[in-house]
Amino acid sequence: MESSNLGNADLASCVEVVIHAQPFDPWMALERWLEGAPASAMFLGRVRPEDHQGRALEALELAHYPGMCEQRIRADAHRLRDHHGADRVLVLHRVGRLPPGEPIVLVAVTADRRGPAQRCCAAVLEALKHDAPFWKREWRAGQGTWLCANTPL
Amino acid sequence: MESSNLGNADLASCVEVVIHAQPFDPWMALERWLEGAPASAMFLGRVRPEDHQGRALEALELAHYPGMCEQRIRADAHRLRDHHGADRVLVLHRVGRLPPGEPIVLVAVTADRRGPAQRCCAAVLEALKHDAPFWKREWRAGQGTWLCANTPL
Amino acid sequence: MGDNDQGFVRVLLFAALRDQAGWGERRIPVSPADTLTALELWKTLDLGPWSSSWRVAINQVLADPQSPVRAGDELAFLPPFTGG
Amino acid sequence: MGDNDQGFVRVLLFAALRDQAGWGERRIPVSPADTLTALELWKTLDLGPWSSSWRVAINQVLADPQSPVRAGDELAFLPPFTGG
Repeated sequence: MESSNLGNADLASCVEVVIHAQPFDPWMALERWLEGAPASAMFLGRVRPEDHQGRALEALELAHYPGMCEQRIRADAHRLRDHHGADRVLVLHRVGRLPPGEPIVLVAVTADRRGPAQRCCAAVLEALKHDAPFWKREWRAGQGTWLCANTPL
Repeated sequence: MESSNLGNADLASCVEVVIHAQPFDPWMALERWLEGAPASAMFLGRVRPEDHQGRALEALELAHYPGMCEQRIRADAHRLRDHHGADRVLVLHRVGRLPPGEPIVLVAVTADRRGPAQRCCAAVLEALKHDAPFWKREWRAGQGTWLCANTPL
Repeated sequence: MGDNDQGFVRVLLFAALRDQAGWGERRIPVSPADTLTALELWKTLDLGPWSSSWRVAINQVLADPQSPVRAGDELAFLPPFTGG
Repeated sequence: MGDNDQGFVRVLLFAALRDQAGWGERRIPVSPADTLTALELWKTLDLGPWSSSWRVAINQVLADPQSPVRAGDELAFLPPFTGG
């Protein structure tokens, strides 16, 4: 279930959410998606080189609840887009086993002004962290440990 | 003075500020500059299709005070980087005559956590708008009008 | 839910819960007359004590652990989310 | 500042101020004994009344319009900034 085909683009709409089982190129995605919006705020999160105890990390594994996960992100993105008066919202999120430095999450928000773009981008990222059924497992020396809580803001 | 060679990269340092007299590619710049930072917040501003009165815009002209402008941005970026606990700051800013949709400003900030990256990115953008000697002139039907104030946040 | 799901609740476990149980998905038979809550169904699975930090989704929507589940439902037990 | 700037203040105008004046850069002779402020120098340029929304930079650092300028200085008159 976790490694099925996960693409779920919603190109025509103002909200696009895709869960990738393979690496994505954030710059190609942004170039394709952003068009000429006056204001675009973006956030890119990557795998840290260290685990939560500061030791060298081998890989980070990301699991999700397919279907529910995309639905929750899409609903949050629509709600936050309306709330902040933004224009379009893009969310790309990886699942699977990722080496350090690999992109995990990309959030991009366009708007007519910098304030709505920045505020909506930050809010979508928080919603992702707290409301979407994703789980991280740190791998080190062949041993996996599920994380119990998110990194602090 | 306004169209001289303006490149002023500071590659080895934690702050890079470049004023471009020609178009820049934000995605190439980000790909080259960002490396594998855990958290990267970015903002891209482009020329609006309309002037401040909502009429179709022909072009936006950006002038600056060479030397002072780069110095001010660099000083602000260093101060805000320290204040927010961010890692590296990139600022690219266009001068010259720009058609609608063309990138004007790119700010990117890396950090170990999303909070410092996002807060520092927003603060550098505000500093740019209020403290750096740039001036915008809207062109329409062959007539140029200098703007008196910035767009609201 | 297809015809095959009639008479069953489809139970999903994720992440640490899945590892701990040794399985990720099961079909649990329930009779149409049953008025079982999610938490009561958890107890029948023999997976140890319930933690208040976990959450329950019924048909992919977050629900109170005391919500009733019915034949044909998809019931998921979810450890704290750690995405983004 | 080079030897050529001795005895002169280099005055720069930008944006709307430049267009209004019809020039962007001038060397204004000042004697070493002069104790002229930026605002007093503005008045000698015959560019109309000073606006409180404008700013002054001396040697590329923002300064009070009442700050003294000296031979060898670069003095810039700046309309409100509108970058970013």
